Amino acid sequence: MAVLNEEQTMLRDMAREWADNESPVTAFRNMRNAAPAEGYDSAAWSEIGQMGWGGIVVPEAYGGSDFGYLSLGLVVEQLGRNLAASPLASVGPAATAIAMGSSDAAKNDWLGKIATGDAVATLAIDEGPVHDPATIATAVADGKLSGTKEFVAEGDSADLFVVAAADGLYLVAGDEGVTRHSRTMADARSHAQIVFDHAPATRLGGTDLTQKIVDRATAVLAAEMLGMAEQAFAVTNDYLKTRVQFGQPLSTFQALQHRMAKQFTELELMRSVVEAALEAIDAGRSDIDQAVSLAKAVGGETLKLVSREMVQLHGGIGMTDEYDAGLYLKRAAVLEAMWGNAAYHRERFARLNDY
Amino acid sequence: MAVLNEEQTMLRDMAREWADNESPVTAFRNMRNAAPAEGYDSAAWSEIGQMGWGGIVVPEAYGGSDFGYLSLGLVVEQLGRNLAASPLASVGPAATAIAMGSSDAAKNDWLGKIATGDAVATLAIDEGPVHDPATIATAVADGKLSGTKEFVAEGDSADLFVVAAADGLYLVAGDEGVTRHSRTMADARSHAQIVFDHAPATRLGGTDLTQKIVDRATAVLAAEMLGMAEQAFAVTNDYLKTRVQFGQPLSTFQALQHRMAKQFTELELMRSVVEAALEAIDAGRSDIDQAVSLAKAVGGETLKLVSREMVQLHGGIGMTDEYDAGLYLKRAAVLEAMWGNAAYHRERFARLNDY
Amino acid sequence: MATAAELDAPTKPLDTFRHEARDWIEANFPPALKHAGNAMATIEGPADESADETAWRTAMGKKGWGVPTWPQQYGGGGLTSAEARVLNEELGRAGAFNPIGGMGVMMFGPTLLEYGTDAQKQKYIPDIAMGNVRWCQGYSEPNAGSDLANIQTFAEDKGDHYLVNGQKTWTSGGQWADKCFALVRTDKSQKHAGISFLLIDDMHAEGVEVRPINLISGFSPFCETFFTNVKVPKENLVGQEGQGWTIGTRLLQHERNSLSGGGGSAARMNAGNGITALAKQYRGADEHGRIKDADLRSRIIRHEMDQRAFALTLRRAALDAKSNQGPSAATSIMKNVGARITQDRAELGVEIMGMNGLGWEGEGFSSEEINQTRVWLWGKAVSIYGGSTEIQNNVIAKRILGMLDHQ
Amino acid sequence: MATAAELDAPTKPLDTFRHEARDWIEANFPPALKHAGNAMATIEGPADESADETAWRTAMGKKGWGVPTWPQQYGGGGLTSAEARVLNEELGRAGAFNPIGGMGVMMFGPTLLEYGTDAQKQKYIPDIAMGNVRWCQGYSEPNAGSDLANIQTFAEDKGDHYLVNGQKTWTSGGQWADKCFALVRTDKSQKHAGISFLLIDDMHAEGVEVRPINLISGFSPFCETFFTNVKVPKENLVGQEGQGWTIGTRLLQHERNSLSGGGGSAARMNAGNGITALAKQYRGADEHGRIKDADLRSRIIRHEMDQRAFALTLRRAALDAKSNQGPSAATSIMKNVGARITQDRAELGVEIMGMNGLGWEGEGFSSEEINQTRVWLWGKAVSIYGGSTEIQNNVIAKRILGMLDHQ
Repeated sequence: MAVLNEEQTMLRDMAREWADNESPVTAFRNMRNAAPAEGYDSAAWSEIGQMGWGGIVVPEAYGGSDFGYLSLGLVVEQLGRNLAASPLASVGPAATAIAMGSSDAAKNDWLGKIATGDAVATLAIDEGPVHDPATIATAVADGKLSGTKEFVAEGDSADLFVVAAADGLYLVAGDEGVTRHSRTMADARSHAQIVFDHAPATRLGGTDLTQKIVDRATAVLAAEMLGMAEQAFAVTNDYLKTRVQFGQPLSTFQALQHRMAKQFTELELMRSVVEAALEAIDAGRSDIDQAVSLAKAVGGETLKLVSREMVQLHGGIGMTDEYDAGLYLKRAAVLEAMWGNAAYHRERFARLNDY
Repeated sequence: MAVLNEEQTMLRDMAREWADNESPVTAFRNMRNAAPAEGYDSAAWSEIGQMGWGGIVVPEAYGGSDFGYLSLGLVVEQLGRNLAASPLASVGPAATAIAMGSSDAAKNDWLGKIATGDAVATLAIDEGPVHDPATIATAVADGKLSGTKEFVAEGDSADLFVVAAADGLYLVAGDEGVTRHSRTMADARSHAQIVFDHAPATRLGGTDLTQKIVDRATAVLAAEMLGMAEQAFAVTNDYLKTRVQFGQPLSTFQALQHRMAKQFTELELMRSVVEAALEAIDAGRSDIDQAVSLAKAVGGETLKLVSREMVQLHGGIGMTDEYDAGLYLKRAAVLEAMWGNAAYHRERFARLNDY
Repeated sequence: MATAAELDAPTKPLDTFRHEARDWIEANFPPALKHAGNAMATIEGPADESADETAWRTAMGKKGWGVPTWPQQYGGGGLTSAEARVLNEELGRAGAFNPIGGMGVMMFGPTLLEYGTDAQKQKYIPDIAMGNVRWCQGYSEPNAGSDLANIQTFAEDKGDHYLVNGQKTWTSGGQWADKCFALVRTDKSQKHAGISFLLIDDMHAEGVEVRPINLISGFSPFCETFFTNVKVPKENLVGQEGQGWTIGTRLLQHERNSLSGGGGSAARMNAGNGITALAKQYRGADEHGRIKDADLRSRIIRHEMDQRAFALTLRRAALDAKSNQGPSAATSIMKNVGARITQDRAELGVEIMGMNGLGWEGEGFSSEEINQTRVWLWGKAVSIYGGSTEIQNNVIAKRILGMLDHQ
Repeated sequence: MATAAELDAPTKPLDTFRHEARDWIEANFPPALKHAGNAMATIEGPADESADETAWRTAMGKKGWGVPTWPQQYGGGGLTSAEARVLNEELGRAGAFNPIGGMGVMMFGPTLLEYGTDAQKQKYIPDIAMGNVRWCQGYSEPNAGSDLANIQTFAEDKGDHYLVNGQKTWTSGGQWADKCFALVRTDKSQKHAGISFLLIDDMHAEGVEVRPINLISGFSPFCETFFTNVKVPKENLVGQEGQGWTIGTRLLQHERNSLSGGGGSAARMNAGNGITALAKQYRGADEHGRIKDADLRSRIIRHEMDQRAFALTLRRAALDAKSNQGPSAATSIMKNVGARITQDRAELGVEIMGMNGLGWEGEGFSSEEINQTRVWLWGKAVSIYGGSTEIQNNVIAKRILGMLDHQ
């Protein structure tokens, strides 16, 4: 655990308590089964808005608390533990895009609403099934943006899109020139295709801003992955203590003990790299890119390990939809693919370090 | 175990018996401590010669038995089990180079002596610390060969060298123009630097022959590695059964049991790929190159696993020179580096398969 | 695994048989079915059978060639293994397939032929040979998974019949099955020796309730099965009371062999450049034609080599079995290596396709992509069922270390 | 691990202390030793000490700054942890080093300060503080490795003294040691409670025989030590009879912390592009300046990231310890991760250098190459000593699963 200040400790504890009481995994199941058009738990989102988490990275001048990314990560980690279906991980970086952006109008129009949860903002970056910021074709001419974005988280219902074009980052608000195509994915969350056809767009900044925002989104995603890995491990750990085979709890079998020890070891390393990425952002360090790639790559491999072991160590029931293992497995795979998988970030890290 | 004919079964059983009775690991230790200039066990080599193993891949017309590479591999595997310090793995492929080569004089002069063990032939291919047949600079002009070869197995005492030049394979016999520089390596075997300076050379064939011979040498090396891996595993297995800690044999600890099961699993795969490479050579298949790269890469990783686990699972005494674990570890590392390591052969396999 | 029968001399010259088989297939195989799959052999439940399919199944059934090496007196083909191989080659040559499969053929039939009475064989085998009846397996229970001998389903002795009560789980195809072979407890005072092997004739009888289990892949090929006061006549006991563990584990050998065969077919299915082509299609190739992502490529290479090593090991084990060297040590590793390769391949497939490899249903994804998601998820079961990877490792360890701290 | 003392207020303003330390170092540190290593701190045995080295050790010893936080009454520096950090920074700034180390400083001293009598501290601590005496550790025995509590070396009660008989092994630096702290058995009827912590004053006394163990790396830093009727006065018992296991495991915590520190220093040593540069030097770079062998490169990247993650974890644990959050959960993983990184790095180094990375001695190899071979082999010990990887995994499992099937 990073060393937290008082605000951060309170925020984390509050988020953990809220997630455990108000947003357990059953809440995700209910959302999945109800399959609302927006693809998230809107009642929970409204509570999140009231608690002000939408404004954790919004400047105080615009109604936010400006606690920073470590704080946002702590909250998203707690939500990730229970697979809470919330747009928070998208909203935060999108808000930062507006806050760091060059449009005062955008700040005035949107940051306040985002901070209170009254507007859902998201990022529309990728144009294919694999993260590849180097091949963006979306273009803007005369203030109108055109292009097709794939797998836009919360795209089914977002009020405003922070969109990557070839020459930088733009804000598209409202439905003019925007067509949404829903996608049903393994994690039962919203990942829509968004077609922009001469949608009115406000410029926020250049491609450097795009990269900054994607790095922030990746770090927050890594925090969600950390929460998931933690909880997947904890659930498996508890299961091994209670499941009896051959007359003894599975937890007494040394081969399984050592596999749990291995996972625990990797989890500790994962916590370090994820927290370091969030802290690097808050500190405005020059190596945020490296810290983020380290977090996504190392964290991604750890979540992969832990979520696969969760299924295997649960045995047959781990294969049933009734148990939670499959839910963690599916969400883990989707997050692994988002914003570049482990291999992508290993390569990026290597290039940044001239390996 | 490949399906063997009667001759092969007899040969294997005889080699196993000989190695266990006449060439146990203590024989290698004695050789290492005595450090003879030739770097192998010359008394044992003389017995090997009398048994005719030098002629296993020598055509019958020249006094060999022409049993083929599976047979040679079976024998070398048995020698490898006990780390027998014998030049056989070098002699066989060198004999094939002469037998496949274009010089009848070379065949008449040398194959008979090789078959009886009266001449030690070896390969001089690499010119640096890493196997790289594409960068050979050794050149021949007017029947005189010049170039420096590194890490020539049995180079300290070999009677004749099968030498790779840029334009193909040559035979250099005798000491004219040949200077030997001994190298003391971790495995305590002979790996000399040989400087050829206008040494009289007989042409055997082009670079295609070079590749054929290196593939054969690699397959035989893989057989030695198989024998080593088998025995390293068996010794560890026996140790776990006898070593008591916490009041019970180590073999009863499930975490160790599963690690042994993992090694056993990899060993079975290793046996398959090594035997398949030897069989491919005997069958004259068109994909010998692939089969050999598969054997060296998969086998190399397995021997690496088994030899490292041998040290770890022996605990402290595995670190002592008194126990055999270190001997297997050191020889394994040298063989891993010879004729291309696992990464080299993975890449070669991939290119051959257009991955 | 080849059996000793494979070394038997064929009853007639193989060439003669080959021609006979070829002619018969040509006369009977409906051309419309050429290169179609065999719906019945899959675990996914029955597709509606077309008229052609019915005709083909009936023809093969009557001929006995769905179970070619089983005795003719019970409706089998009475062929030698060599002839059966020839038959299989000829089916392949004609683009045909064996329409008769399932658990009756793969597991229950061979076991009953070994342990059943003549009356039992007469009663059950011909229907299996005709492909008329689907069997399911009543083995696992909620508290008897890896520890199978812990089953509690009780068959109470009521004189001329047993009264069966209990819960089974992982009943493969239970919702489609007609009959069930089950392990039941006839003696509560002994663990292994209290188990018997019992046949439930009607899965639709009163007291039998079947609930499909929804899996993470979205499929439901397995069921929970509840037996409440189900009457089973005593003649449905196979072997003696208390012999169930012996018979039941013998049946598991047939299962494991068919799973290794599954591994083999996986190895064949996966052969070639499938995953490499997929990687180049989705992720591009570099200027030398290599898979562009070097990190991904290095893992694909290892996977392909692992698979090649596995295929060679299957071949080696088959050759060992055919020669007089006895069962190969390699057979003990097949299940785990097959599972690892299947799962690695699915993981690579998902990784290559990126977000497209995680589509669940509906628009935006090709059927291959949806299939990739489902196969990946379903594949997580192969290291769990039929003896988990952990249990297989225990078995291997017992073999090599000669002892275990349990079992 | 930081202790509560780290949070103590310094006795004087740190800036004042910093200037005092800087001035003293400038006045006392022999410039010829600038950036030299500390021979005494290594396990490889003593080098001959130069006059400058003796002068520096004596100066630091008299000042008490070799053990800066130990009490002044026993020859320590009496500094707060904050001051000790400043001292360390100033030593680094001047290119100097702490010349006083070894097992007395790292393990025995802290333990004796905690459990010893005042007389024992007066007798032993000042010599450790001066760097005058080398201690070795008499713990492991041939049949008590991972199962340390199984030690059999017996200290028989002879009234005013013990008579010690038995065999120790892995006695680090036994051939160079003056004294030995040992676990001995004073009661054969109890396992843990029969163990006592005893000090052997003279490793050169009659009845003490020390045989160096030749390791696979060619080094002999450890010994077998035989005690035959060695008389040890009763005042050399630390704590009570039977308290040896408690005291001994406390000492192991100091060892483990110093090994984690070793991990930390390994992380620092390994930082930067060392292995990458080595790979480019030996194996070349491609046209984009990347390590040419893509397969090797992908493994180097993973290793470098693993190491980075470890360094961040060490930092996190240190920060946790300094704050009021208590010891971090992360400390339990340090030993294993440190060992894995050290060994992976050595394996990569050997692989990169090819045959040159396996030179043993003599011509044809640079000293870096010979060193690579030796470091690789020696490094195999780091997952064995100080609690093997397997024992550490048991400890972690006990922590997370709350039970174990042994220990």
